[in-house]
Amino acid sequence: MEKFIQFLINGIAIGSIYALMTVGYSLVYSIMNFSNFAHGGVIMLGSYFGFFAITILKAPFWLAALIAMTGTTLLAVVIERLAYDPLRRRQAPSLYYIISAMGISIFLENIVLATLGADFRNYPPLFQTSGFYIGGISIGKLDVLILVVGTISLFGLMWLIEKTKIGLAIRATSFNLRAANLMGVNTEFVIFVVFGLGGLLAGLAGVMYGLRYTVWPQMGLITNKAFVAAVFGGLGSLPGAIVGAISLGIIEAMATGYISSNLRDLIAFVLLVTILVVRPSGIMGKATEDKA
Amino acid sequence: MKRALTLLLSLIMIIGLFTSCTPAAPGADTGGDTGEVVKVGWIGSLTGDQAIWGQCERNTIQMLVDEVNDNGGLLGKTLELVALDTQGKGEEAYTVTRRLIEQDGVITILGPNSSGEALGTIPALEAGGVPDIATVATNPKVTFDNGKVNPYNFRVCFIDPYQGSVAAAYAFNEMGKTKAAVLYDQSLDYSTGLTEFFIEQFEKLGGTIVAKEAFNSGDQEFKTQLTKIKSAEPDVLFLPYFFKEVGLTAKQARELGLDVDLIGGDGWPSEQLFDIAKDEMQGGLFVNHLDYADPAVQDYTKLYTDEFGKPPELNGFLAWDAFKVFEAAVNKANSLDPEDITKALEGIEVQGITGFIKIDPETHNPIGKEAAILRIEGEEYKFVTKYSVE
Amino acid sequence: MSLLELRDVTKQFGGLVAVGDVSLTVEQGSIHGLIGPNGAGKTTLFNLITGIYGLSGGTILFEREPIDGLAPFRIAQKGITRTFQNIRLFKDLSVYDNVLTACHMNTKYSVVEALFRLPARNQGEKKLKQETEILLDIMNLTDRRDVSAGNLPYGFQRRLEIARAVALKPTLLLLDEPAAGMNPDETFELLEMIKQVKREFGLTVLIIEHHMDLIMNLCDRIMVLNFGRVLAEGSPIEIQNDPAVVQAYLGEGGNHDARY
Amino acid sequence: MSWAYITTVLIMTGINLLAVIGLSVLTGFTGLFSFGHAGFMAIGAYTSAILTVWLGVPYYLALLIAGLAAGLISLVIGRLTLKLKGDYFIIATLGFGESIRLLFNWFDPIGGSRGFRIPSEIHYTSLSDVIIINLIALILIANLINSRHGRNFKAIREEEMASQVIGINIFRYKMLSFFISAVLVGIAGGMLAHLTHFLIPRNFDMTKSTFLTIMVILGGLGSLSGSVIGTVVLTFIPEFLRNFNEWRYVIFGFLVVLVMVLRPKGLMGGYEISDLLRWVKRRLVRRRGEKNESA
Repeated sequence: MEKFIQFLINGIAIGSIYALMTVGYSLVYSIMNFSNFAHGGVIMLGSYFGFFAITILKAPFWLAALIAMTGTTLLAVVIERLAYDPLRRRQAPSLYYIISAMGISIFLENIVLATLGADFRNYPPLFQTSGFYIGGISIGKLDVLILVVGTISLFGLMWLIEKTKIGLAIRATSFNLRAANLMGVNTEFVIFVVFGLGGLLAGLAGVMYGLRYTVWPQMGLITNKAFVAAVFGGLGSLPGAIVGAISLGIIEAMATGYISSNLRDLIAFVLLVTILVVRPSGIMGKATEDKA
Repeated sequence: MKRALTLLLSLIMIIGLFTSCTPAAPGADTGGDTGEVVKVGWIGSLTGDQAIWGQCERNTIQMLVDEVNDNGGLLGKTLELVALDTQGKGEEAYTVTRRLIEQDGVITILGPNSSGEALGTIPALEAGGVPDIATVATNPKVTFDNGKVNPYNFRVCFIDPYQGSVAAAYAFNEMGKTKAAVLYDQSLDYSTGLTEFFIEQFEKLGGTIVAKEAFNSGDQEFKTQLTKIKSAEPDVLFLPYFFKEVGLTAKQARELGLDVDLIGGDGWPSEQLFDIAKDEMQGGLFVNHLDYADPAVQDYTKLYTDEFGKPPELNGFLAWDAFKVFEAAVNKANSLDPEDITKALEGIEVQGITGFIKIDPETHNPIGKEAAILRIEGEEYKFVTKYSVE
Repeated sequence: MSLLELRDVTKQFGGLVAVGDVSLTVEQGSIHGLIGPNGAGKTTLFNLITGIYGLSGGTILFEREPIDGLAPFRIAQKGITRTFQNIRLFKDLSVYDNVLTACHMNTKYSVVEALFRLPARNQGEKKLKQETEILLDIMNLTDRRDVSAGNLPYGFQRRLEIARAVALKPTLLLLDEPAAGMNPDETFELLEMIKQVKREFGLTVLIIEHHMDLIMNLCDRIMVLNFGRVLAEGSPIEIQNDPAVVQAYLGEGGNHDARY
Repeated sequence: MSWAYITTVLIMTGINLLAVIGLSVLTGFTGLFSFGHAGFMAIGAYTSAILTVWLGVPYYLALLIAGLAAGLISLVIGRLTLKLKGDYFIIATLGFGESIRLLFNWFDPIGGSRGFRIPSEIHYTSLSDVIIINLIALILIANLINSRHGRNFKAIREEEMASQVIGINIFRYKMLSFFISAVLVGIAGGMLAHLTHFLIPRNFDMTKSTFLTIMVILGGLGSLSGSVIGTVVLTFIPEFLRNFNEWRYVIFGFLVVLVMVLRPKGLMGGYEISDLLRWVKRRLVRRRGEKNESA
C-alpha cells in the first residue's frame, strides 16, 4: 500500500510536468487545429533563458522565471508570424503547418547546439533535495512547487478563458475560426494572443523542467509525451490536457511499478490505442459527427 | 503555367545554391596525399544527444594536429584534420567513413565515440582499406566478432565486459556487498553491455541481484524505478550510464531516502556531474581508465581548459590516446599508406594518458590496461586503487 | 413501385429532435421534392438516408430492403448517391478526374491487375474513359475538362457535382439545393439538365430546393418539413393550396420566390 | 567528388527513395500523415537480416519477406488506428514507432540495444540492387496511381465524405495505402540493413520518420516525380553541407520552413515531370506556330 501511494505520488509529480507542457500545446491546437511540434523547442529555450537569467544576470528565481516567460512569449509570437502566418494566408492544409513546425523545431534545437554547445546545464539548487516524509512515503519539495505553480497557472488560464472578453473570443475562435471572424472577432489578434499564451506556458514549463532536471539542446523531445498526453485527454480540450497528462504520468508510474520498467512506454502506448479505439477523440474530447 | 516556371526556377536555384557550396568546403578536392598535406579523419557526434562527447574529442584532436604541425608535421608533411558529424548514428557513420576515405583520402580515421557508430564503419573501412581507431566504442563486437577480428577496426578503450566485471568484483570482494541493484538505460548499448557483465560477474562471485530496472534514453525521472529498488533493499546500486542521468538518479534516490552506496563506470567523470548533484554523489565509486592525479592527465586538462574555456570530458583523454597511437603507427611504419599504418597498428605499444596501451593483433583491443577505481570526494576524483579481474 | 421508403425515421442530437417520425415513400422514376425552412431537418434527412448519420429510431427501406446501419459507401454501392449543399468536390483534381474517379465502380479490376497493367485493367480503364467523356458531354463540361475543380465557376461546380454523382449509375439521386447561388438563367439550364439525366439514366430523384419555381416545375410530389416533422405531403398543386403550408412556409401573399 | 563516394550517396538516396515512394502513397496520395514509419523500416531491416543471417535466405527473397512482414504489422496497426482523425492518427503512429524501437531494444536474441551484426560474407546492397528495386517500385506505384484504385486514394485525400458517397470504402483504401507504404518502407529497411551490415534500434527513431515525411512534402504532395526530386535534393543537401557540421541542421531546418512558407505545395506541387514536359512541348509548339504566322 505504501508502495502504491509512492508510485501514485511519483506519477502525479511527472504528470504535472507533462501537464504544463500539454496545456500550451493543446491551447494552440484548439485554435489552429494542428500539432505545434515547435512547442518542445520553445520549452527548451525557456529553460535556457531562465538558466542564463539566474547565472549571468544573477536574477532571483521568480525574476528569472518571468524573464524566461517573456522571452518564450516573444519567441512563440515571432515563430507564428514567420512560419505559420504565411501558410494561414494561403489557407494551407494542416500538414504544411506540421512540417513547418518540424522545421522550426530542427532549427531551434540545432542553433542552440551550434552556438551554446551540447553541454548540460544545471540550475543552482533552490532547496536541498530532501523530501517531506509521511510515514515511509517521500514527497519531493520541487514536485510540490511544480504542482502548486502548475495548478495556479492552469487555473489562471482557465479563468482567462472562461471569464474574460479575450477568453470569450478565444472560445469563439476555437469553435469555428471563420464564423468567429464573420461575427466580428479579431481572429488575427486571438491567434496572436493564443500563441503568446502558449509561449508563456512553454517558458514556465521550461523553467520548471530545467529546475527539476537539467537543461540541454535535446530536452524538447520530452514534449512527445505531452503530445501523447494531449491525445489521451482529447485534443484541444484544456481540462482534457490536464487529465491526460496526469493520467499518463500515473500510468507510467504504475506500469513501471507493477509490470516492468522495460515495457513502460509500450504499455502506455497500448493503453493509448485502447482508449482511442473506444473513444476516438480521447477521454474528454468531443465526439464530433461530420457535418454534411 | 507560370507556376510550372517558378517551380522549375526554384528547383534550379536550390540545386544551384548547394552545388555552389561544395567548392567552398574544405577538402572537397580529389584528396589523396597530394603535395605536402596529408589528411586524418575524425568521426563522431557533433549533433544529436551525444554531441557533448563528440565535440570534446574533435577539439582535442584539432589541438594535437596543430601541435604536430608546429613541430614540423608528420613525416615532414602538414597534417590536416577532417572532422565530420555522424549525429550518433550508425548509418551516418557508414556514409561519413566512405566519404572520408573516398573523397578526402584520409590515411586513418579516429573516433567515433560510441559503439553504435563504430559498428557502422566496419563495411566502409573494409571496402576502403583504411584503419579506424575508435575512442570510446566499448562493445566487443566493434573489433572482434564470432572469432574473427575486423581487419581495420582498432580501439584504445577497454570493453564493456571488462568494466562491468571490474565493478562487480570490486563491489563484492573489496566493498563486501552481496545484494546489488542495477538501474540501466535499455536503449543505450553501452549501458546494457555493462549491465550484462556486471550481473554475470556479481552472481558468479555469489552475490544476488535484488533489482534490475530500466529506463530509456531521454528519461530524466527515475523515482518509480528507485522506489522499487528501495523496497528490494540492496546494499549497492550500480549505475552504468552517463553523468547527467547518474547525477539525476543520485538526487532522486536521496530524495526518496535511498541511502545506498553507488558504483558506476567510465560514463561518470565530468565536471558537470558536480553541478547536478555534488552532495548526493559523495563517496560514489567508479571504474575508470585513468587516475586524474597523474601529471600527464593534468597537463592535458590544463592545456584543454586554456584553449576551450572548460575542462575536457573523459572522451578527450581517449581521443588523445587514439591520436598518439595513430602517430606512433605512422612513425613505426614510416609510411603514410593506410595499409602500412594498419599493419603497424597491430601490436603497437604506446604510453598513453589512460595507461600503457598495447594493441593485441588478435583482437585489436588494448591489452594490459588496468582499470582504476576512483572515489568522489568533494569536487575531486580520488584514486583508490588499480584493479583488475582474472 | 416504391423505391425508397422511410418509416417513422427519427434523429436526435443530444436531446434535440432534428428529425422526428418522418415517413416518406419515393416512387420509382419520380422526382420528389423536399422543402421547408432552414433548420427544418432536410439535410439531416439526406444524411440519414446516405448513412452519414445513424438513425435514432425508425427504419429506411431501399428496394424493399432495410439499409439503415449500413456504411455510407455500401449505401452508395446499392445505388443511392447525393450532392452536398456546400459543394464537396475533389478540388485539386481536374473536372475529368473528378468524374473518372466516381466511375470506379463500373469496372472491377483488382489492385494486382492495376499494379501490373494486366489486360483487365486496360479494358476497364478504356471503358471508364469513354463513360466519363460521354457524361462530360451531357453535362456540358467537356470544354473545361482539364480545369481543377476548385477553380471552376460556382455554377459549373454544382453541375460537376451532379455529373460526379450520376457517374455512379445510381438508382436514386439526392440533390441538396443544386440551384443555390445560381441566377435564373442558370437555374433554368439546371432544370433542363436534371430532367435530361433523369430520362437518360432512368433515375429517381429526391431534391431539396428553395427555388419554388424549380421545385414546382420539376417535382411529381413534394414533402414539406418543419421543425423536423412532416407538415404536408402531396402533388405540387396540393402543396401550394395547403393552408398549413401557406401559413407556415410560403408566408404572406404566397410569393413563389420567397426563400423562407 | 570521387565516384566511390558518389556511389555511396546514391545508394543512400535510393534507399531513402524507396521509403519515400512508400510514404508518398500514404501522405502524398491518400493524405495521411505518419510519424511511425521508422518502425516499419526497423521491422523490415531486422526481418531481412534475420532471414539472411540465420536462415540463409537469398537477399532479394529476404527483402520481399521483410516488406511483407512490415505490411502484415501495418494491417494490425491500421485496423486499430486508421479510423482515427487527423492528429489523433499522427500521434498514434508516433507512439507505434517509439514502441517498436523499444521492443527491439528490449528483445535480446537479436542484440537488443547493442545491435545486430550481419557477417561480411553476406550480400551488400549495391547500386544496381537499388536501381532495380526502385525502378520496379516506381513503375508499379505509377501504375497503381493511374488506376481506379489510385484515384480513390486521391479522392480520399481531397474529400473523405464525398468519397464515401460515391461508394469508396475509405477504411479499406486507407488500409491498402498504409499497407503499401509499410511494405516499401520495410524493403527499404532491409536494403539499409544490408548496406551498413549492422543494425541498432536507435537508428530508427522519430527523426527518421520525420525526415522521410519532410522529403515527401518538399518534393510535392501527390507527385511521384516530386518525391524522387525531393529525395535526391534532400539526401544530397546534407552531404554538401557536411563540412558545416553543427550548422548543417540549422540550415536544413531553416530551408524546410522557407520552402513551406514560399512554396507550400512542395517543389513539384502535385505535378509530374511528364506534365512539365508536356507543358514545355506545348509552349514550343505555340512559339513555332507564332513564328510561322509572322513569317
